[in-house]
Formats: sequence, structure tokens, C-alpha cells
Amino acid sequence: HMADSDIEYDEQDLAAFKDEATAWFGENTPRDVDFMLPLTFMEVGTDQQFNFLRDWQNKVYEAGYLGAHWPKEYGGGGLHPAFQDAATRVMAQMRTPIMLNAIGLNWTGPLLLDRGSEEEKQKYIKGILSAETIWCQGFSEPENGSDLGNAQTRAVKDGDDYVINGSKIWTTQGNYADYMILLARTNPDAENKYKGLSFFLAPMKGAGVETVPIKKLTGEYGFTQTFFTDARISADCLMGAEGEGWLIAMQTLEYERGARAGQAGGHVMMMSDPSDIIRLAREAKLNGKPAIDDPAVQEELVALMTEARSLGLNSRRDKIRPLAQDRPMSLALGSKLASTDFYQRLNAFAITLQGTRAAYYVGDDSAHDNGVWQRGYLNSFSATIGGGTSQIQRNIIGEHVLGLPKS
Amino acid sequence: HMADSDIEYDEQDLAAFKDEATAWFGENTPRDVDFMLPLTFMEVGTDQQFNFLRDWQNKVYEAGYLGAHWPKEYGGGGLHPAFQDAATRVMAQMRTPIMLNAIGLNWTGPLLLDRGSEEEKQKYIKGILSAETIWCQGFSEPENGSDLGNAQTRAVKDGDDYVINGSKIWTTQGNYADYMILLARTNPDAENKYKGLSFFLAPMKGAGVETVPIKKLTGEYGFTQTFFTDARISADCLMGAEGEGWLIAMQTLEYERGARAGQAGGHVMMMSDPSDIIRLAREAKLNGKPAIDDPAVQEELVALMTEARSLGLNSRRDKIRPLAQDRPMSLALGSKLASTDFYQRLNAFAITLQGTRAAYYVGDDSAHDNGVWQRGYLNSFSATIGGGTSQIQRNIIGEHVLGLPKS
Amino acid sequence: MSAFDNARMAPRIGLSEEQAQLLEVAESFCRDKSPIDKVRALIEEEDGFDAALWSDIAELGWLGIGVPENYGGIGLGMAELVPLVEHMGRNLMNTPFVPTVLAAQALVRGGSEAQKEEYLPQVAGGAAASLALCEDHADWNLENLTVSATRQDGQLILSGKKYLVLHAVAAQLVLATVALDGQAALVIIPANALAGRIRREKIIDDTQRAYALDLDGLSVPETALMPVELAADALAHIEQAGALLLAADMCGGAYACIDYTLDYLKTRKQFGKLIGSYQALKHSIVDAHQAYEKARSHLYSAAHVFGEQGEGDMAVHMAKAEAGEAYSFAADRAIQFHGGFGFTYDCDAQLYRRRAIMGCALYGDARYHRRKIAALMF
Amino acid sequence: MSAFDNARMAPRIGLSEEQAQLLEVAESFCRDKSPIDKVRALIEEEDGFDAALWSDIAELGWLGIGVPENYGGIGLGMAELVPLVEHMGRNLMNTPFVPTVLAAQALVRGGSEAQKEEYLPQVAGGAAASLALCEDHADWNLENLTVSATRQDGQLILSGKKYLVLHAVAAQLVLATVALDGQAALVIIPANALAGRIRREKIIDDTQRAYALDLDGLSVPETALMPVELAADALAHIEQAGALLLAADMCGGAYACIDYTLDYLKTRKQFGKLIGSYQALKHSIVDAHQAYEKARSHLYSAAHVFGEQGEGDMAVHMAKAEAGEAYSFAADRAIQFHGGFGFTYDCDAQLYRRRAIMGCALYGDARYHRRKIAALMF
Repeated sequence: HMADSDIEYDEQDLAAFKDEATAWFGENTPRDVDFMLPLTFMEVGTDQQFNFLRDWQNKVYEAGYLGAHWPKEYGGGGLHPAFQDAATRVMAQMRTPIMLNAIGLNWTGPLLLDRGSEEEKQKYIKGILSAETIWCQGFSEPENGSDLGNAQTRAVKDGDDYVINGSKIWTTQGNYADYMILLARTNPDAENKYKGLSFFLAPMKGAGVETVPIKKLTGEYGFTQTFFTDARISADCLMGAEGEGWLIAMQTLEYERGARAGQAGGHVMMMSDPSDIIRLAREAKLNGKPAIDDPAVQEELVALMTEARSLGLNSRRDKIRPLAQDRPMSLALGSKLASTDFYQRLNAFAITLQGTRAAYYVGDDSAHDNGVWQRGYLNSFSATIGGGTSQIQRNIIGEHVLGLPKS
Repeated sequence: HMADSDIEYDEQDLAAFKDEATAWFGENTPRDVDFMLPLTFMEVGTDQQFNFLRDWQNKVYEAGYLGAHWPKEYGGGGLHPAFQDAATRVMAQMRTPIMLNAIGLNWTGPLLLDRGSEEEKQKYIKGILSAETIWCQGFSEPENGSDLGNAQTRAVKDGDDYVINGSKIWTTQGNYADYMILLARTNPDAENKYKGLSFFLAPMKGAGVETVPIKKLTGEYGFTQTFFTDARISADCLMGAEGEGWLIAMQTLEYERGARAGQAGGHVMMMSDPSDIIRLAREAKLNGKPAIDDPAVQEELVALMTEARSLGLNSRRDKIRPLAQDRPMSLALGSKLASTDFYQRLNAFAITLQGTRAAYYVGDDSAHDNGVWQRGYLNSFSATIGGGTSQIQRNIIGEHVLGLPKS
Repeated sequence: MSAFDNARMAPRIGLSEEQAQLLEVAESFCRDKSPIDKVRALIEEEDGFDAALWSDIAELGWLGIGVPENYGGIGLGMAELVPLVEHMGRNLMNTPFVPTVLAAQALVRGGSEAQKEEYLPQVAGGAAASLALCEDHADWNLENLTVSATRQDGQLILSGKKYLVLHAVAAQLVLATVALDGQAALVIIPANALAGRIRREKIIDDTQRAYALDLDGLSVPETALMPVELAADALAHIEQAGALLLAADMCGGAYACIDYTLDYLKTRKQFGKLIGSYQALKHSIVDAHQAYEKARSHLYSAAHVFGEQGEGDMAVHMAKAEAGEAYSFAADRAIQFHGGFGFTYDCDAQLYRRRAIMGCALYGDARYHRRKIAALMF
Repeated sequence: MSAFDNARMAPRIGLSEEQAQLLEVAESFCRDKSPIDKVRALIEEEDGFDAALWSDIAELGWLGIGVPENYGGIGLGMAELVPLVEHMGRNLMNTPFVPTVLAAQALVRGGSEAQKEEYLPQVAGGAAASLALCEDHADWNLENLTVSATRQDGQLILSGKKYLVLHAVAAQLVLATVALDGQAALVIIPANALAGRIRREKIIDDTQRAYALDLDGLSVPETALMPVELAADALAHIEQAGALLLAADMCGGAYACIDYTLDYLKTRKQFGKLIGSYQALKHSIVDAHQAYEKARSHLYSAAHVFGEQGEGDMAVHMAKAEAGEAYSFAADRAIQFHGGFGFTYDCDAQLYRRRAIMGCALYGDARYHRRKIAALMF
């Protein structure tokens, strides 16, 4: 469906493209913004942040550095994936602001391109890239945090509509979203809980849809709970056939886990660069000396840098067949656990380098780096809990990679 | 049954007794033995070790420092428990050789005194104290390491005898023992697996009983597997009634876990004194300097000393009601997990202080402390695996102390 | 050698009758007076504590526990304060209690006769007080001072800023550490002198209140200076006393947050099973519980031998290190094990976790105290 | 700065065609030639290895991989040795391979033209060799030398003892480090000169063989001295090469012992359930597996950039540190998770655990290598 990654492309074109991108971002990346920019798409808590990022994504798209490898006919750039990869790498290296429309760019978009109807592609792809239409995700429910297959939100066929009732939680940007990819139960009597589920591209602005912002443990916002009360959506919103919901949802999660390619590119999370903690260790004082002079601190810093390097090495090794075949899927399925636990450990350790100033939080003049470490630590739980907790990840690896019996 | 610990005793008598004990052990503790003495009763691997320890226990008993609080009529000293405690503390402080007949002194003895018949007490108690009759334990079976209740060894009533068939494993001193406390199945059709079990005081020297020494991961011996092939034992060997086996076995384990008092005293294991590792850290060199000069080593050493102190403090706190009532049994049931994991960690860390000499093992001139740390580390698994693995211990604490549902 | 002795010496623990009584009283008092909804309501309040509760505490005489009888106190010691603060920690109770009793300790050990006669009865009677120790360098060493005082015709002119002064706005007097002629000293600053010099700080623990004090150019009479020859001993005492009470608060918090998590593990179902039946959660909460029990043993041992040469310091260092790690681990897992709910502000797990971070930041964290132990041992 | 750059620089990893081919060959060769019953049988043998297997290895040309073509080798590098040693580690295979190829590396980097021409073809052709580096001080720093050599009319008279010389009895030449005129130097000692000077050591790893050499009064011709001006570079190279190969052996061992434990977790039942279904075991073996994957990525990254200034050293330090910790953790849990059987000598878990301890003791453990990284980074 998209520029075949096996076809040839001109290395010189790619180099030129990369130089242009570097120049463009050098020129256009917003400098000294006077409010805290979200580090991830799950931290968009104010209109100011939302509007800023929406404009930024649109600008990047217009410049041709987002969806550069998506088909031209739907609004993409029609280039070889290597070009988007190059642009994405430039953004990461220059630490430019994140792309706002994460669910659209990384989940809905590739899903539609892989298995959407022609109409669906025509209707949605461009808006996803331009951030004109914001997408959110409706899988988890309050009572079934980890047990997606048990979703209870009902969708009842009624003439040309489905009537939706129920509640979804952890909807990122739910209060801004135009559409939700919704996992709902169309047949409560199906032979098993999975076969009763269907997948919808559901409008959020209609009647009977209410979103309530959730206050995060950081004290900030970024998620909503979404309530459906007799919300009517057109039957056209059904993706695939009734009963295919679980199948489609699982494919969607593969995009999230990076087990499937096709994402629009650009980074939607800005992991704090591991070298930031070394800078902190040089600035922060422990017992009157720079923390980095402490051998025990050095040992943990080295362990962290080693860990950080292994994350990158694992994903590169995964592409070297002879080094990745002993246990297929091991490196791919292990990456979420490794990276999210690492990020939590990194931030927790950073706090212990700050002496009495560990007590400060975002917004205090005395806080190191304006409290980004304290806040980053608390936010790190979104990754160790969301998208399958670290405990669930260990089950997945134990059962699907190591072949152990189910718990 | 024994000197009531609530009755009064003369503090001066106690002080005098303690002085005498200190003097006696000062005089009689064997010095510079020219072979390696077992540090625990599970490490008696040679006749030389066995005979030495049997004589030593007998000598301590004759001197009145073992079973000092057990009833006079059965061979004990008839004193208040405080006296035996004092003697035991002296032995520990002076690090005298261990008491050999551990199963007899700590399991069978108290069990018989608590619920044995008059005949049984008359017949067995004195021999336990004098080490004349050695006892071993027959609970675990090869196929049911952690699942004692599932014991399959059969005991079939036949006239005035029971006929035993089956196999027991982890029999300490099995090749030396005169008697085994044996958990066997008398009724395979009982309403549940527990009710089918009975408890026997079974002679080991009869026909049909064969013991095969087990080579431990240390390369040494100390346990046997015991095979019963149509072994006939008199029906008098049955303790309590048929079907009470599980009940009696559980009570027996309470003596082991220290949840019940009444043990004969004296130490049956010699934990390496935590301060030994500090001596090692002073002697061993890391990168040309004493290991103890390394701040990271210091930090771990301090953590270990802190842990060591907490073990002692926990058991003392357990006796201070207001400080031990939030979660009854917590400190008692938690002590095995805490102490065995600590001991493993201590030995493992000690190995890392030795530079290239970590590579040596018992018997090499270049080994630190003749390899006691390497050997101690390997042996430490007997405690984290035996008597309920650390994983089982966590279940016990989680379910019985914290009230969590069964796994 | 010393290490050798320390290891051989059986560590001591005990509980005085007064401790036992206070433990019982504190348990019910703190539970009744500080239910979680009240804790959350106080988060929204500017001062963050309940004045009525404060006078209850004063009436119970708890503020005089560490104050000698001849200065209007009850004449007990730090050991008796531990059970109180432990239960305040269990219930996330927040009042100026800890800074006030620590200020009292500073006066007892470092004040002149006149100062003790003037201030101790006030404090024992219910006047809140606080200590201004922390500085921009973030160092836990109380003798590392950049804030200074200079004599000027009968006055002391101060310069510099102090940070993390707990409940400074509620305090009727603040004792600040300053460098005077290159020596550590303590000066007593009355509330009125601080008008316009106090800034509320944004701290990680929403249940507590801390303030920055701008002392630049502030002048106090020389009579406000506490005897310089007593300062070193007073500071050493404050460091130990502060660490002990923070350890008590954190031990209490560790217990409460394990308890809070257990409730969830026993009622929340996933995949049709109570999540507490999964060993991944069960075994790790057991580890948290074991660490808590360990920390609590060290806490009451430290209370028991507090003030003893060598042994006392060692015990306090261990208690603070263990309590900080036990609380941090328990609260970290508490957030994780509450799953999605744990990521919300509505879940109490984050309140405990934030308080644990605060507790480690005050009077030294585990690494700091282990270094102190190493210095004593090796 | 350097840390900053190192963190920013995307770490590199790659696999040459030769590596890929050798990986494939080694996998089946080592599996076929070193089944566990053979490993256990060799434990009982005095020399601990199979001479026939040794000549097979020689015939495969593996001993010449790191030797330049003009000296009878194949002219590849350390990177190509890694897959071989990794699979030897997976199968607990024990031969003089590692000491021999490391001795060859020492000759390549530190030998005179004449010495290279004399010895390298022998080694490449199947002559076992070894290095005598360790001394009583147990230090990993190869330049810390108490064993010394003094010149005496055309001869070098040695004094002192060397330890942990792998397969010394099988070696036809031993390269020993000595202090000469206060400088580190290497001398080549032929097997015959060592008669009566070799004592087999009791080491923790029963699958390997190490010996102590008494060099007191041993005299060798000055021609046995390797050029002193090359010694420092050669030693630095040996330290890196040794750490890399030990990391490979330990990575392989970690994989094998996880695999061995998985078999047990999938077949052993307790309380009516396969024990692998209990999260306490499942999650902790997953952690061991994750640590192994991490270590393996570092291993092949280190092989890929071996010898590069800065980056190369850093990668080797990381690989050795991670492999040592991964192997130690996996084997420790392997014993524990095998329960009662794990406590017997019959269970292979202890073989892996002992080899892990040995592997950490040679060429530096995790703490040592992290210190080296810190020195490079900070």
C-alpha cells in the first residue's frame, strides 16, 4: 500500500533531503517557549499546550517531514520510508517539540492504510497528518484496566446507527479529540468474550458523549474518562465486520509496540536524554561536592548509561537475523519492559542526587531543572502501567518468548 | 511438662550458672581441629566429623549445658529455661562446635515432651541429649519437594507391624541415624490427602531400609535419600492415631520455625559472624587497595551489618507486645526468609571482594579463609530451598500475615 | 575493631511504659483526627493544617514531652516522641509538631538560661516553632553555612536565605543557623521580624508546608544569639533528633501505604481473579512488608539507645536509612500495583510516595546515613 | 563532555559475514562435541579436556583466526572469535582455546619478528599456549607485578609465583608477565622449563583447569624476552581481548542456564501445577532473560567496535560487566528454582554458577569494569 521499502532510492536524494530537514528544523524549531511543553502526548493538559502543538505538527506536515512515506493520494509525501526515518531522526536529535496527534499518526493512520476502505483512507488520512482531526483511543475501561478483551461498553445496532452506552478511561486528549478508535461489544452472547467485540471509528463531538478530565498523580491533566450515554453513531463507523473488533484492536496494539511498521513518523514522546542526568550529577551537590564525584553515584550512573545503550543496541540487533533468531520476538516484546523500567529507575535515581532540593517540585525556583526529574518519575508510571503493566509484560515475555505455561 | 517459665528463679543462681558455663566452655572447647568442622548439622559428611561431634555433644550434655531445662525424670536438668538460654548464648558467643543431633534436639525432643506418651519419653529423651541415638527427618519426597501433604510413602498395617514402602529425600545424617520421624500414608482413600497421613518414630537400622548419600552442589555430603522396601516396623512406632500425621508434622515444623519453644538448646548451625566479612574486606585487596577502602564496598557492608542487626532486633521486638501486635506472627513467620536470604547475599558479596582469588575453592592455599565464603554461598541454598523455599515463605507471609488470597 | 565490637554487641531494643502508653493513645488519636478526606481537604488550605487539632495536641501535653519539667515540660525524651510521630506518619497527619519539638530540643541543648526560661514554656504550652537549617547548597551537613551574621552595635545583621523551613508562617519563633565569626551559631528570630520575608515553596509533598526565608539585612538583638559554645553540641543533637523523628514518620507511612495497597489487592479483580493472588504482586508486597518490619525494629532500637555515645548515633543512622528505603519502595510499588487508578491523583499511593521523597530529603537520605555509619565503623 | 558525546552517539553493532558463518558452524560443532555427559566425564579427568576435540578445533583453523596470514593464520580479528567462545560457553566446553588464542594475541602485538615467526605458526597449527598474569595480590591490573626478572650474563633469572594459569600443563609455551628494571615485560617460557614447577589449583569451576607456577630461580635466555617497548600496548590489548572472550563465554553460559531452567519449569509440577506457571519463578526467569539479551547486545557491539580508540574500550567494559552480572543472576536463580534437585551436584545449575564465578574472577568483575567506564566517562 505504501512506497515499498524494497524498491531502490537514490542515496544522494536522501542525503539532500536530510540536509534540508536539518536546515528547516534549525530555522523553524520554536525557541524559549515561556510555558512547560509536554514531553509526551499524554501530558497535554492546557489549551495553550494543545494549540501550540497542533500548529507545530501542521507546520511540520506542510514542510513535508511528517507522513513523507505515506501515499500521495491520501495526503502523504509518497517517498521511500527511509526519507521519513531521516526526518524523524533529525527531530529526535534536535529535540524538537513532539507531534500532537499521536493516536492518529501511530495507530489509526497505519491501521487505515493497512486495512481501511478506500473511503476511510480518503476521509481521514490527511486530517491525521495535518492535526486538523485529532484522534483518541477507547480500549481500556475502568473495571478492566489490563483485561481489554473483557470490554463491556455496548454498541447496539439500531437502523442505520449504532447506539453506544458505557465508559472508557485513559483517553488521551479525549477532551480535544474529534474521533475515537472504539472497542465495543456488539454481541454479549458470542461464544467467547473476544468474538463479541467490534471496532468503530467513532465521532466524539456528537450528543451523548461526555469527557471528564482525569487529574494525574503529577497534579496535571492529559487524560479523560469518556462516558457514552445513548450516543448514536452512523453504522458506517464500523470498521471491518462485527466481531472483528478484537482482531483489529490487537493489530492496532502491534503498531504501538512497534511490532508493526507504518507509523507516520516524528516523535510523540521526548525521553530525557540519559546524558541529562550526568549534567545533573555535575551540577547537584552531595555533601558539599558535586554528586558525580561520589564513586557509588558513578557506579549507578555507569549502570544507567549501559542500560540506555542496550536499549538502542537491542533494537539494532533485532534487525541482524543471525543474532536475533534463538528466541523470535524476544527483543521486540522485551523492549517495552526494558525501556519503561529503565526510565523509571533513571528518574528515581536522579531525585536522590539533589540533597535537600529533592524536596522541591515543578514550579519552585529551587527545584533542579524546574522539577523535571520529580515530575518525570511520577509520570514514568504511565508507561509502566499503561499499555499493559510491567507485570503483564513479564507474563507476555514468559509465555510468548520463553514458552512458559500461563499463570 | 517442663519447668514453667513463669515461676520464679534466683537471678544469682543464673549468674553463677552462666559464669560456670563460660569457664567450662573456655576450658573444654576443642581448639585447632585439623579438619574442617561442619558449620551446620546438614554438613556432616565424614565419619571423622560425625564421631567428633557426637563426642562433643555428649560431653556438653554430661556437663549439664544441654537440655538443662528438660525434665529430670527423662534425662534433662530440670532447671528454668533461662538457664539453658544462658548456656546456649555462651556457646554461640564462643562459637563452639555445633550440636550434632539437631533433629532429635529441636524437633523430636520437644514434640515428645509436648505430646508423646510416658513410654516414648522414657525411651527416647535421654538418648537424644546424649547423642547416643541419632534422629533424622522423613517428610520430603523426591516428587513432592515443597508439597509435604502429598507424601506418597505407604505404611500398611499388617498384624503388629506396619510395612513401609517408598522413598524419602533430604534425610540429614540419614546414614548415621537410628530413628526417623516419618510421615507416611496409611489411608490412600481418606477424604483429603492430609487425613491419609500418619506419623511414625521409625527405626532406621532394620531390614528394608537403605540410605544413599546425596552429593551436594558443594561437592560434599550430608544428606541421604532413604528407600523403604517392605520395611517392617512395630505398630508401637505409630505416634498418636492414624490420620493425625499431618497435624503432628505441622506441629513439628513449628519447632523448626521457632514458632514453638521447647528445643533442647545449643546451636546446630554456625552462621558466619557478620564481622567476619569486615575482616575479609580489610584483608582482601581490590585494585591494589584493601577492599574496605572502596566506598561502594563500604555502602554494601553497612547495608549488610544493618540487615544483620535487624535480624536480632526483630526477634527481640517480637517479645515486646505493643510493638508486635499490628500483624500477629509477622516477625516469627518472616524470620526464615529474612535470615536465609541475608546469609546468601552476605556470602555472595564476600566472593566479590576477592579479586582474582574469587576463583578458588575449599582446599586451595590461595583461597581466602580456605574457601569458606564460596562454600558458604553454595551451602546457603540449603536454607533458601530447604524447609520451604523462599518463594513458599513469601506465600506464607502473604497469606497468613498479610491476609492475601492463595496463589 | 569498632565494627567487630558493633557486630558482636547484641543490638538493644526496648519500650518504656510511657512509650507504650503514648503508642496506644497516639494510635487512636491520629486515626480519629486525621482521616484521609481531612488530609485531602487540608491540601487545599493555605496553611495546610488544622488549628483546632494543633490545640488538641498542645492540650494533650505532647509539645512538652521533650521539655524538662522546670521549663514547663514533662521531662521525657526523644524516645517518647517516636510513637507519636510514627502514628502521625501512618495517618499522613500534618501539623507543626515535628519542627516545633525539634526547635524545643535546640533550645534545651543550645539555649541560655534566660532563653530557655523565656521560650520553652511557650513552646511546651502550644506556641509553634521551627528551625531554619537548609541552604541553597542542598547539603545535609548542618555546619555547612553560607548564611551569616555580623555584629553591629548590639545587633546581629543577617545575610542570606534559608530554605525548607517547615510551617514558618505558623511559627512564633524560628531558630536559624548562621555563621558567626566563621563559627556555627543559632539565632532566635521572632515571627514579627519575618513579615514580608517568607515565600511558600512548591514542594513535592502536598500534605506539608515549607517556606523560604529571606534573611538579608534582617537585624536581631544580640540577646537573640544562642550561646556559641553550645552550638556544636546542639546542632549534633538536632541532626540526630531530626533523623529519628523523620524515620518515625516514614515508618508509619510505610505501614499505612502497605495496608492501603493490601486493601486493593484483596478486592480488585483482573482476569477473573483477585489481583492479590498473583505472586508478582503478592511477593513484592511481602518484600515491602519485610523491609518495613526491619525498619521498625531499627526505629525502636534507635529510640531506645538515643543519645548513647557511638551506639546511639549508629542506631539513628540505620533507622533513618532503613525507613527511607522501606517507605520509598513500598510507596513506589503502591502506585504500580494500583494500576490505572494508581496513576490518578485520587489514589492515595502518590500522597505516600511524595511524602517519602520529602522525608528522605530532610535530615539525610539512605546513602548519606550509610556513609556516616561507614565512618563510625571502618 | 565525553560522557555527553558517548550518550548522544548511537552505539554501533554489526555482524561480519565471517562472524555469521562462524556463529552457525560453532553452534552445531559445540553442541555436538560437548554434550553434558561428556562435560561431566571430563570433570573426572586430570587434564579436564579432550585431546581429540582439541585437534578437531585446530583442524577447523580456529586457532589461526586471530593470527595474520603471513604467520600461518587466517588474519581475522577478535570479533570473529566471539561467536566461537560464546557457543563454547553455552555448552560448558573446556579446552585450552581461550588461553591459546589470547597468548597468540600477545605475540601478535608484543612479539619480536623472530618470535612471531617461530611461535605464531605453531600456535595457529595447534600448539596449546597460555598466559601467566595473575599474582598473589589478586589484582586485575596487569601492570601490577611482583614477579620479577633480572639479567644475568645472557640469561633472565625469574623470581616469584604466578597463579590461575589456565591449562598450563597442556601449554607448549607460557607467556608470563614480569617486572624488568621496574617495567612490565613479557617472557616466553617453553613447557620443558616448567617441569616440577606446576601445581594444579583447586578452583571453583570444576569444568576448567588452572595451575600455579613457581618461577623462583627459573632462568630463560634473553631471547625469550619480548620487546619491552611493545609490552604496555600488548598488555592493554590482552586485557581487552581477555575481557571480550570471557564476556562471550559468560553470555553463552547465561543463555544455556536459562534454557536449562526453562526445561525444568515446563515439566516439574508442585501442588498440581507446572512450576513455570507461578509468577515468582516466571517473572524472575524473565528478568534473567532480559539481562541476558542486554548483555548479548553489548557483547556483539563490543566485538564490532573492538580496538577502536575510546569507544572500543568502553564497549568491552560494558560487555564484561553485563555478561558477568547476567550469568551470575541467571545461574543463582537456576539453583534456587530447581529446588531440592538444584542443591545436588547432579543438577547442572551449579556447574553454570561456578563457571560464572570463575568468569567474573578473570579479567575483572562488574564493579571493576564499571570503574573503568567511569574513568572514561567522568
